[in-house]
Amino acid sequence: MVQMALDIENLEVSYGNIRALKGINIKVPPGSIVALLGANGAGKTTTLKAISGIVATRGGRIKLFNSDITNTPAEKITALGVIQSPEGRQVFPDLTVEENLRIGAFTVKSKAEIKRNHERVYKYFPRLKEREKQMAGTLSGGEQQMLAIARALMASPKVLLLDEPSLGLAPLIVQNIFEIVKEINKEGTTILIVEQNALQTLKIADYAYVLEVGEINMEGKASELIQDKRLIEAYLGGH
Amino acid sequence: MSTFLQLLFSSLETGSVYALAALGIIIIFRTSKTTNFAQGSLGMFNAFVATIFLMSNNISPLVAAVVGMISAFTTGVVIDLIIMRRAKNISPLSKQIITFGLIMLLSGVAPMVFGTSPLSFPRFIQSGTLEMVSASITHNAFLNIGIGIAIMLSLFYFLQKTKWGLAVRVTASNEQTARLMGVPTKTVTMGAWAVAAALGTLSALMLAPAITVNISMMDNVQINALIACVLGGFQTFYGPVIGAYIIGLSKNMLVYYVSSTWGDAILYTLILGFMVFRPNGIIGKRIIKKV
Amino acid sequence: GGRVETAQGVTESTIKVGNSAATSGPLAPVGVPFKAGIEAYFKMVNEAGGVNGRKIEYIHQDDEFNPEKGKAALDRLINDEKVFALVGHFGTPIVGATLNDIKEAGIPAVYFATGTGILYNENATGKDRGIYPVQPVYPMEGRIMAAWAKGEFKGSKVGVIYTNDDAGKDLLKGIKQEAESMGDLVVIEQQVAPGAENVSAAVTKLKDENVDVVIIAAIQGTFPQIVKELAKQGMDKPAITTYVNVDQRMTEAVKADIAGKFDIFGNAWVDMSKPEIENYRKWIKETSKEDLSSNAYAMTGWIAAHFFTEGLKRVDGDLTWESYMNALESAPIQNPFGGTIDFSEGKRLGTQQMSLSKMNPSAASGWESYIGFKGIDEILGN
Amino acid sequence: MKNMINSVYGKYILFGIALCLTPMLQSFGLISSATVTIFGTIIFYAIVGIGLNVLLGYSGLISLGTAGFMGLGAYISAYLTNDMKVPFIISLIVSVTIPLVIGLIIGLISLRIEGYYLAIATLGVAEIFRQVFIEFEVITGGFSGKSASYPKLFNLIQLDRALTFILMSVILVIIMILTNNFIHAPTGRALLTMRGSEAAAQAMGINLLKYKLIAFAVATLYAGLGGVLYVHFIRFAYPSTWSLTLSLQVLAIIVIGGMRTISGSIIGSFIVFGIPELVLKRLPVIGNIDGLSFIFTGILIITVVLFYPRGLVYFGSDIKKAIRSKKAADVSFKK
Amino acid sequence: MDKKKILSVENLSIAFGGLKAVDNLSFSINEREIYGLIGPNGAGKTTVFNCITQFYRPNEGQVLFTKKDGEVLDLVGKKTHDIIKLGLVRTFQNVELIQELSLIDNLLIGAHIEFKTGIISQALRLRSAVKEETELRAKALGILEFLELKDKKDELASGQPYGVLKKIELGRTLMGHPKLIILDEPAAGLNDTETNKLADLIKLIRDQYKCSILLVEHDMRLVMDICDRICAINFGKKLAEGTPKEIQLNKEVQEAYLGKEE
Ligand SMILES: Nc1ncnc2c1ncn2[C@@H]1O[C@H](COP(=O)(O)OP(=O)(O)OP(=O)(O)O)[C@@H](O)[C@H]1O
Ligand SMILES: Nc1ncnc2c1ncn2[C@@H]1O[C@H](COP(=O)(O)OP(=O)(O)OP(=O)(O)O)[C@@H](O)[C@H]1O
Ligand SMILES: CC(C)C[C@H](N)C(=O)O
Ligand SMILES: [Mg+2]
Ligand SMILES: [Mg+2]
Repeated sequence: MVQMALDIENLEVSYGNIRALKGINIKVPPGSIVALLGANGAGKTTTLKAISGIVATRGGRIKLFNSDITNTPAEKITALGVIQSPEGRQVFPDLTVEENLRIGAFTVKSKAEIKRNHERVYKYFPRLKEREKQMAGTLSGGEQQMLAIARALMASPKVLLLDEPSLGLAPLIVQNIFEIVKEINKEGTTILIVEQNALQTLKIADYAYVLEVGEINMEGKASELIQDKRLIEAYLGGH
Repeated sequence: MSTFLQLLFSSLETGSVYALAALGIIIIFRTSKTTNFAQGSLGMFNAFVATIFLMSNNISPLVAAVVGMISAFTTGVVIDLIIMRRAKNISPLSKQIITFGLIMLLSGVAPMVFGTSPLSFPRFIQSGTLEMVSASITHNAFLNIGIGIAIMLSLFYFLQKTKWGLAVRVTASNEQTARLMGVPTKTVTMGAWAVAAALGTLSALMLAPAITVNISMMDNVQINALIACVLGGFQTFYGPVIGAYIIGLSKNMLVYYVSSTWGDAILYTLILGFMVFRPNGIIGKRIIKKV
Repeated sequence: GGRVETAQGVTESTIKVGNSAATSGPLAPVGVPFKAGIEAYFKMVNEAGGVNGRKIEYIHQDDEFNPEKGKAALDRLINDEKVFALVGHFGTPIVGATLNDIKEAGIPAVYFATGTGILYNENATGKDRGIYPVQPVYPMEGRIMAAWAKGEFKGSKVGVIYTNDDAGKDLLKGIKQEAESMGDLVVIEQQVAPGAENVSAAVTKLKDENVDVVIIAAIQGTFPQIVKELAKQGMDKPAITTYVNVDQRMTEAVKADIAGKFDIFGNAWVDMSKPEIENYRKWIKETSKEDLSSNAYAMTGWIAAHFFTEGLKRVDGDLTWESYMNALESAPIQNPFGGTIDFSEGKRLGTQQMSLSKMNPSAASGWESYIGFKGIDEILGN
Repeated sequence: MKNMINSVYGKYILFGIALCLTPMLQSFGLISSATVTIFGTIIFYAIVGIGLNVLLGYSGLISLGTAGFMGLGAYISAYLTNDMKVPFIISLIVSVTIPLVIGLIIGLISLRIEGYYLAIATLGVAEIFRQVFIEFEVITGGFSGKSASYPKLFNLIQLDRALTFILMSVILVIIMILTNNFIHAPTGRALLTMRGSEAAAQAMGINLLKYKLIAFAVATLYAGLGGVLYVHFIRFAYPSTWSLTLSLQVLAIIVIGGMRTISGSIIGSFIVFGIPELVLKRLPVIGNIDGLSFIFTGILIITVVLFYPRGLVYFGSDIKKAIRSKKAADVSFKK
Repeated sequence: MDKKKILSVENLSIAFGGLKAVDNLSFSINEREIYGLIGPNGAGKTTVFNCITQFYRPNEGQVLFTKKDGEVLDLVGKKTHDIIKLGLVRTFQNVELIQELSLIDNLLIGAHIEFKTGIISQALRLRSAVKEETELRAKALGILEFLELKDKKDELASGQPYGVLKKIELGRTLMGHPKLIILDEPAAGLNDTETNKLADLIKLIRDQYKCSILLVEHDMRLVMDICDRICAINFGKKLAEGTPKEIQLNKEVQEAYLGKEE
């Protein structure tokens, strides 16, 4: 069998007595783009948090290239190259844009590589270069979103977890984002993406899972799901 | 003139004492978002350790100081391991109360282990004064001021120039996200407590020769160090240090030139007034939350 | 509460007495030895068969030098433990908070470990009668200090460094009062915080004023702090300090610094050269692990117990508060380490006479006696 | 009766009645006299705690000046009743008004100074008060301390300790009820909103200044009141009492007892000021080891904060939950 | 112009340091109109909102608002907390609700200015205080029903899914007597189905509360669907104004913002 970049088996997570995830299975092949869709409160963010090790799992296993990383400390998981751009931006408001990017590259050893990443993200998001010295807290919503994504890219991720990357971005930028995702995926980065913007996501994804209140109730090749009546009814607002 | 020099140098000496304590407080604040009220008590406790060690086997006070700081370092680590680490996801305020609990704990344990009598800790340099324009300044004073400044400079280098400085700042700003960046926040926090305790101890030992080692020796220092932090601002590491020296100096000047009775009160009033115009201290700038 | 007529705390074979003293917290360095002194004395008494066949049972409460706790502690002693008398009630805030309750209860209280002025009373009657201070009150001691400064050291300008706490301020009061009445003694005062990190400004001030005698009205850690600063700034005038500092630990703390630069004199009401010291040292060893052989606070504890016991010895027949107080007042009582104290006709003046001792690192106790016990008039030679 | 127990008021009043009985219990020798004194201290610190709880828990403003304001109330009332011979009631009103006014001034400052800066600024204020308490001997008695007497109501009823205790209990219950009323009303919500999001507060028409002033007024008023009761129950005030340590102890009260709850402040006060004296120091043998109560209290505070970060008020309910879920488990097990 | 203006922004400018976030911008909103403000990230939309509601003080320009009695006044310089009293209410780009309050209490905050009693009468539970509390609670309950959240009324805000929070923030604006409601990215984080529901809800609000609505949104389907008129801005300057159709076809807007249609 092929070795999975991420292999999630019967993952369970609870917040107190709220069961956010009730044993889900997700496989992310290396070099692929996998989408995770679902309504509000379905458990998408929770899944990503569990993978990154910032919420404790109740049950199940998470494997990264066949090595078990269940309940490994978050910083270790990051050091292994699993990088997340979290929900709600989570930029450091009292650090400048530039400092935010530098801390993003905390796990990167080589100065040269950091420099390369810097140039790269500034190429993707010229706005951030203009705002280098501005406190991240005073950036506009969209600018903060760009910063969050850029910060994740600074760490030269092996596996990139994106939680609603297009949130609050202008249509033009949204298109760019999906371009960028495709591009870095081509360069070999495996990507697990959570999005509300199902249609566009499915266009770039290889495979997709649909979460419903803590359970996978649909999965399949993106190209097929995009035709799927039920999915269209449920999440694409019957367009 | 001579008087002024006399005051200036003894103020600088006290300033260093405040500064080291304040630096400890700010380091904890920057990693745990909590004001450490036990900073002084930690210093007091390990000052006792150093003194007992000095008494039991006769060595130079400098060596004893090193021993004290090592034991302080350990105390810090232990405190982090068995208390602060468990307190990760409780409010900064509750953490403050924990540090208050620490004060009670330390000031209860100290007399049991070290006895109730005040002990005396010698100067690092026993004797020798330097006469400048009929003001006599001890060599020890110079040493203290020197040590203080040296330690602070090296810390600043570490915190400003290395990526760990940034790591410390983000740990306070948002612990969870910091870990997502790969920052080992546990280690950072533990280091902070260890270093803070050591700094507190050094400041206690600089003070000790003057007022003996006793359980309330650091009470005033604790308060002035806290005030130094607001005067200098919580956002930078050097702000509180500057604040500390300003307080050390102006205290003395006010007492001498204005009133020995009201000196401190006047100082605090001035600082309050200043705060109204510069709410985030000399250095700090206001962080605007954008909506 | 309420007035109790029959003597509580007394049985055929025992008498229960007690006090509350800070044996933890900042004042523990004073409270712990003080308590040990009391225990030592009672141990001696009890092993000699007690007083008139009754053994003395001493109970202690720790109040941490905190008024509310002192209040509760006293409550416990009088109403719950039902002690016969208070022996060596400790500390200004505690005594201040409880003095009224003590008076209302009408219970005899012998010896107060504080110099607070509120105990001083020239003719105590009724409720005030049961209060028997022994230790010199700070204002009185202050007056004596002023007297030494003029009478002994022929000073005309005295510099006072005082802490802003009870000790410092009450002493200053006394000094100024006496200087006032003597007329030709100028007082230069400088305040420092208790345990101040820096007293250089105060000292420099005195140097500028070139005073010819210094009075150090500060106890605990502040005393060595001031002495060291004086030495550092090359002060060469004699210095006088309170009895509270006449203790070998203080000598220890400063001897390296003064090294013959100037002399420090301690006002003393406890004269360690008296033979009683042997007795004291024998018993204190048995009660405390710490070496208190020359500890001034422990000795004051010893004295407290002594005064209580002396009164007790005098009572024959049934023991009531009334009979005990009569006994205390029937004749002056000899302080084993000093002068006598007379409680008759409502005199509640505490110690009126003090001796002067001189700091001397080579002496066992760190101090040697310099001038014997004198009252103010004697000192001033009129 | 049943619904009496269920209503909040009912609970408070029953609690008050129970408190008032303690002096009786003592006269029957059921509890010791010292215990009553200690309960007394618990009461006035609880009142101060409730005030700080409104300030900190609801408006989110931290103050380390509590002790200073207590002292202020204490000295003023002692001076007025003793030296000025002002009737107790009037003295009470004056002695809580003055701290309140100063509180308002600090409230003004709090518009500019925030968070820890404010906390330590207020600490500075308390230090200034301390110096004033020491120096203004005519009013405060300086370091000889200031004596006061048990309250005398309407210049005719002279209370004794037991009656003073009952008076304090009544005041406590009144405070509890009033506070409960306005925090579960627009005022309480406005304070919480201000704490949660100043932006949202302003957008919803909440005047930040007004509510910061209210919060400080309540806190300093209750602190002053606590001080007045202190001085007329302990009948003495001493400068070193009004220290940072005391302010931190009051802070500990509300953290340990539970933020944003009234009963929390009472539980907290009992833990911080009751347990050491009533339990720790009375333990056989170890009870009389000097300083042990410090250590115990320290450990107690730390453990509670660690394992009950929300405060001990929830202890009871959590136990109930635990039992219930256990029952449920058993039931399902039987099936 | 036959329609009555409710709000007109005139020559509004504000700069942060060197950066001109809003640059001499003018537009106006008619009564009962749903008006859209669009533009690239960092164009200055939120800043415009902050200037209207006086969170920021504009450097230049006027914000003219028509009060209930028809009088027109300039909001610039008014106290932030007085704005809502005129019937001008807003939501925030990142939800600003009170975590430790229940959903219904969060709504009641929206009614803060409706409460007339002070702390004293509340503390004493005077009849007046009790009365207004019960009345406004009833109103809040009504709105929860309207939002289909009645069954969640006593749940705390913390831990609620994003969609619910967004709805509550919307509901909070209805507790007063809104004349103009300002919404900053109401659909962000909602999926398409939820967005459609939201669209209907907004229209419903406009009709039921007879008020105008000004909204910023990047979800073009929503904007084009519900807005009567749209203003597109870039670098704080106006690019174009007009009906959804006009805007969609505007070349500049496409380049700067929409990107190629697909
Ligand atoms: N910190 C928390 N405490 C309690 N419950 C939580 C917490 N975080 C999430 N939940 C609950 O867990 C469930 C899943 O939440 P999650 O954020 O993973 O959903 P999601 O798919 O990311 O939703 P959205 O699309 O809104 O981001 C929801 O019911 C939510 O209410
Ligand atoms: N307080 C501030 N200090 C400095 N710059 C600021 C401040 N507030 C906003 N800005 C800048 O002004 C510009 C406009 O910000 P604004 O939030 O209005 O953009 P926006 O149109 O709302 O963008 P988005 O659609 O991403 O929310 C941004 O470039 C932002 O960086
Ligand atoms: C030193 C102690 C015995 C007395 C203390 N200074 C007091 O008066 O409270
Ligand atoms: Mg999510
Ligand atoms: Mg915006």
